[in-house]
Amino acid sequence: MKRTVRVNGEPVEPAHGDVVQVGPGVFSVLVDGRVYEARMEGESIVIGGARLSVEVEDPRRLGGARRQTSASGRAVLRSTIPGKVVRVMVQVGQAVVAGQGVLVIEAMKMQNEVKSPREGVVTAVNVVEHETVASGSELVVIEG
Amino acid sequence: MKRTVRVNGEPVEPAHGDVVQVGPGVFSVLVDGRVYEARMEGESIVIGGARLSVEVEDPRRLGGARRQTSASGRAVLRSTIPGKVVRVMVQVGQAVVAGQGVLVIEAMKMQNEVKSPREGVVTAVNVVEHETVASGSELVVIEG
Amino acid sequence: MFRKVLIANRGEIAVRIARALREMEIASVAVYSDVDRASLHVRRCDEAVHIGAAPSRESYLHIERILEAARRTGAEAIHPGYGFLSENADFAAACEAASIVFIGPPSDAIRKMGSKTAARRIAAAAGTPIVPGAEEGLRDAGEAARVARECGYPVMLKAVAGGGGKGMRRVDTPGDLAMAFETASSEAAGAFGDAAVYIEKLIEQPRHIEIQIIGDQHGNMLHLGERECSIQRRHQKVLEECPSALMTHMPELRERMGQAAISAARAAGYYNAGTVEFLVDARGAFYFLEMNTRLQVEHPVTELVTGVDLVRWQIEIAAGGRLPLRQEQVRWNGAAIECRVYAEDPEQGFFPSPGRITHLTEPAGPGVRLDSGVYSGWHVPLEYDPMLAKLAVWAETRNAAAQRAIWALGEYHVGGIETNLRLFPGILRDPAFREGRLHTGFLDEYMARRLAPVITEEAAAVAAQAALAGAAPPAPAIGETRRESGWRRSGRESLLR
Amino acid sequence: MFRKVLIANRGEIAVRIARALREMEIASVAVYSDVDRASLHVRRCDEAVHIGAAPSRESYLHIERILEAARRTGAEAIHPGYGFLSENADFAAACEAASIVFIGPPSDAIRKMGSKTAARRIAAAAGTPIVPGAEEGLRDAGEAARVARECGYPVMLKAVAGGGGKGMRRVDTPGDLAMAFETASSEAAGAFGDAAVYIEKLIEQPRHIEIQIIGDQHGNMLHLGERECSIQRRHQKVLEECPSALMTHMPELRERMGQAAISAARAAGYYNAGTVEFLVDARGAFYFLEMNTRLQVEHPVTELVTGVDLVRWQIEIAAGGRLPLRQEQVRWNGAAIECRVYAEDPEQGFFPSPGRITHLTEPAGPGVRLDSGVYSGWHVPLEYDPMLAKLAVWAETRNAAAQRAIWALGEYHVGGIETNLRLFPGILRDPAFREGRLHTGFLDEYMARRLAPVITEEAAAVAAQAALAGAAPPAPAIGETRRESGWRRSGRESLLR
Repeated sequence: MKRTVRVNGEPVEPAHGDVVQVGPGVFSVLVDGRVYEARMEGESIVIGGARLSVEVEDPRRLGGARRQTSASGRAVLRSTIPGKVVRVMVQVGQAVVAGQGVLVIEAMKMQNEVKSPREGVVTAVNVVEHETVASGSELVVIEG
Repeated sequence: MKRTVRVNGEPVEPAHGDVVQVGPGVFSVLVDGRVYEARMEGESIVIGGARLSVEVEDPRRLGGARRQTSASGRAVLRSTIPGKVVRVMVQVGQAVVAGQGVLVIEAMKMQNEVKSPREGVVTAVNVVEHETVASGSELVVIEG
Repeated sequence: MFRKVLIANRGEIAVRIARALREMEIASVAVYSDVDRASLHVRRCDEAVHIGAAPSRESYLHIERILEAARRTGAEAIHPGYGFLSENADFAAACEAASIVFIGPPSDAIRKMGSKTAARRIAAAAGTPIVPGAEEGLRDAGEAARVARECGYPVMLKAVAGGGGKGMRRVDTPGDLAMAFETASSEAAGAFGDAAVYIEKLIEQPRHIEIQIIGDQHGNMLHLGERECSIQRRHQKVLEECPSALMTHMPELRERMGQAAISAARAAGYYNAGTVEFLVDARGAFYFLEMNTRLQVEHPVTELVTGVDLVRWQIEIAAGGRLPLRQEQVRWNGAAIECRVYAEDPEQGFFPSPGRITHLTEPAGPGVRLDSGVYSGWHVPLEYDPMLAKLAVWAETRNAAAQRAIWALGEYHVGGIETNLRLFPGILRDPAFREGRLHTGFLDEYMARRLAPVITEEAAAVAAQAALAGAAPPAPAIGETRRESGWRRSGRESLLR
Repeated sequence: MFRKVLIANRGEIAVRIARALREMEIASVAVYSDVDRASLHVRRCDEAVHIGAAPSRESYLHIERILEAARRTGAEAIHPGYGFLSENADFAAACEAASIVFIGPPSDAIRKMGSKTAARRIAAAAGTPIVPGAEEGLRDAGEAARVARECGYPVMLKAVAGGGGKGMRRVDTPGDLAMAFETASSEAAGAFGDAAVYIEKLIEQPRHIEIQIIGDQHGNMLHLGERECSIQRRHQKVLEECPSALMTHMPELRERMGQAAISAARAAGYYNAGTVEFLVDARGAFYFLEMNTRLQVEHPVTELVTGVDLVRWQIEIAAGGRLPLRQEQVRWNGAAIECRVYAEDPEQGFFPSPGRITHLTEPAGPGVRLDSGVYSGWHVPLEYDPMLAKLAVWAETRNAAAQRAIWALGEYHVGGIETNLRLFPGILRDPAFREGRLHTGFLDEYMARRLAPVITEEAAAVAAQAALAGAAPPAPAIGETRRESGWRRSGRESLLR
């Protein structure tokens, strides 16, 4: 079964290296004698200090979630930890650029600005200011 | 289900400590505020630098194999690695004491004397000199 | 010497102290909250006492419960670590009242140095330079001009009631002062309902450099040199070093700052370990900032360079011991750099990332020291500071230490949660860092100028191949076709044990 | 400086060298046999070349394949590590012929020092003391008496053809010599068909102490002091230290032995790192034993105490660099102890125990250096030396270092295979060890006198409880009744990832 793989949104022909699993989610890959180590971390693969978002066509393993950080499509911003929304800086329909602050969450005694991962339009704002959110809550959806 | 536990061959009333698993086969146990860490290593439990052989009545997990190193019953001496038997020092029917040399195996360029774990009588010698043995082979059985 | 010591802390520093106690053959008592039963610091102690719920005020900040744990276990002394109760004068006093030795300075010294304004006054009286200026509001532009002249330009006008930049004005020349004073005053009035502003000398691109001091109860005190702590984010230190690159240009500065730190500490009646923080300008002029009356997070860089075991010395001093060295015997060898490893995502505004550590590979080897408070399988709780570990390296030179830190970081892998580990290699390779051109604004500037890591076509292809390998259905449970696939199967099995 | 270096080795030393190369920004090339594809040294290099089957002679000892790998990858130099080809003069010469730099001494020096008798002659000619005696057979009791008088009593009579104790006789006084000579001769004749015996001065309870030397290609050479290596089993070192406790009683001995080592090395035309081994008696008399013309396994203890990065220096010297220090600039600080961690079972006659590492917890923290060649999930192959790692610690004093090693060992856990880790704490606590009363027979004596660890009733009860917990059926996949059981379930899940 030939499966398409996208790396940072672009289709990529997989290498034909010698792959060995050397730990949970850790692969040692030799390509023409060059040594690589690829670590699956959350929704990305880390290789040589760089973090790449990788989508495999097969939806069972690496689909879905991957989309969230890819360069186009639908980005769902979620809260990674429980916290309190202290400020919402966007509204539905608003255009945002990559890196633009979207809202501020307070957690672990720190205020943290959640930024848009890319350019797009806000299609949903699911929280209001002063609301307490659980880990994994959908906060804002950006499409573009 | 109340199960009998033997430690180094003696029945022991299990502690009623607070047990937390902190790794594969590793347990942190608090007994009256004292901290213990028990590690299951092969057929024993290591605790505070001491190695204890432990048998649980339940045969699914800790039976069988445990018997091999316990103070009474049947001890099966096995080769832990592939090697060559260079000398057999006992024969069937011979009485042996704990620590007595039983045979010599050569492996990884070293000659190693396999010793009886305890007192007993040799009931089987399953190898001959110069024989090559695989890992896990039954070499000698001692009962007593 | 004590027979038993309670550690009133958690995380890596509690592990650090437990190791020192083991080394000294002193029994150690951990305390733990509801969420810390399985924490590493509990596993590394001889005894452990549950002291309450997860929120710090019900456990690690609860003075009475900690004292009760000490009494119940017969601990003769308490080491507070850093954070939590370590700079709480009431706690130190409560220990003293309970005849339990507080491993740190006397409560009185904590109290004196705990107030920033009192500390400033004590330091100034002891002859330690402070940032020139007036802490009280200025009557008018005329008084402002007089104070500014005393401080020397440039100066900052700051709102007495203020914060967040409102009512702040930089003034570079006397001619600009009157206008700036009026603007700052009206801005302050508008923002805070209080027009009062004060003046402070502006230290341009200051370094944050601190001096480690340590004194015994017999009147001996020495300094162990400086730590360069300029790489900060929101006043949170991120990477620290010893020595400071500044000292290589100004070799006499260490001793001058060291003596200034000792003077300030002596004036407060200090003993045990403490740290005096300074702002230092590019010409080596230094100004007392505050004193931390406890062990510092970044103490390992001093230990690596001086060979002194600060925690051991703390305990020995608390037990009445004398300093084993005189000032002239202290030596600084090589260079050390520490990276603070946090459970936070540098790509998401350093958002905290608690959760379960599903995989952990820790660096080791020549010159690598890791002070970690976590292990594989452990859940990083969200109730406390998200620092996981401190990776410190030592090498013969600063450049070698930076290179060493880079490979050590490359070997470090924390799976399951986000960490700031990938932030450091870029800093360590940054030309301004390598040249030692540091100041407290360094990190913000670096974050703005840093480049995304280069992703080669081959790396992308390897990532694609690894993704396919990771997405492949598990290998059959029996039968190996080649060694590698057998490894994979067995690796999985072994992890199931 | 080189742009690319091949590492002709495996295991922890290959990892050590790869780290040094990373630090120096030199590309590293690993070589690996069939069973080493997943080995740590491959993972830690930039490139890797498969060189053959598992048996060393088809891979790590195969000169042509290693040179071919270097040529193919464009490596300009080869670091041989220790063992394998590191002391093979033919390999060094083949590198020289192929214009690939051998990171080590010239092939000629390896050849000279490779023959024990030639090395002895070179050392003696250079004025380095050797064990007095005659290496050739003695004609009669009369000649024996003359040689014995020259050596000084006690002496050993040894069979020229011999080994294993046959034909060996200790003689304490001249009056016993004639009788002993006859007995030894006839025993030798019976055992080996050759009656020839020779005499060697008996060094009673000798220490095995070695001196690290290092020289550049410009005629500079210095010593980095001694390593105490007396704790051995079957001539295999088990635990090494720097400094030797002997030097604390005889502070001038280090310099005398150091200069003797330098003389011997200079006489052989040596450069790069090397080690001169000596037997040393209780009065500090020392005798040249042999020279190891390579990096030593136990080099970390010297690095910890002197601050020198020996591998880095080796590479810089091979590239034509000069020694960065003069002898008088070398400093020895504190004390370091190294424990060699083997996959072997001390309770079963040190039987090797290869296999899969199912769980690995490695020690870290202040003063702890771990040079490891393994990781969790990796299979220790049975084809090679079963050394897994070296745990070295540094502390201000020898006693503190011993205490530090004890807690570090306590944190070290290798699951799935047997190791000798539990051998060390007893040695480190042994009063004779603490007093520094070491000699090459120490370990055998210790093994005979050591006590089984005390097992308290409570520990036994805890073991029983843990066994029950380990034997319990897995917790249900959903639903937590309390935090701990939730941990257990989730821990299991996370390990399944």
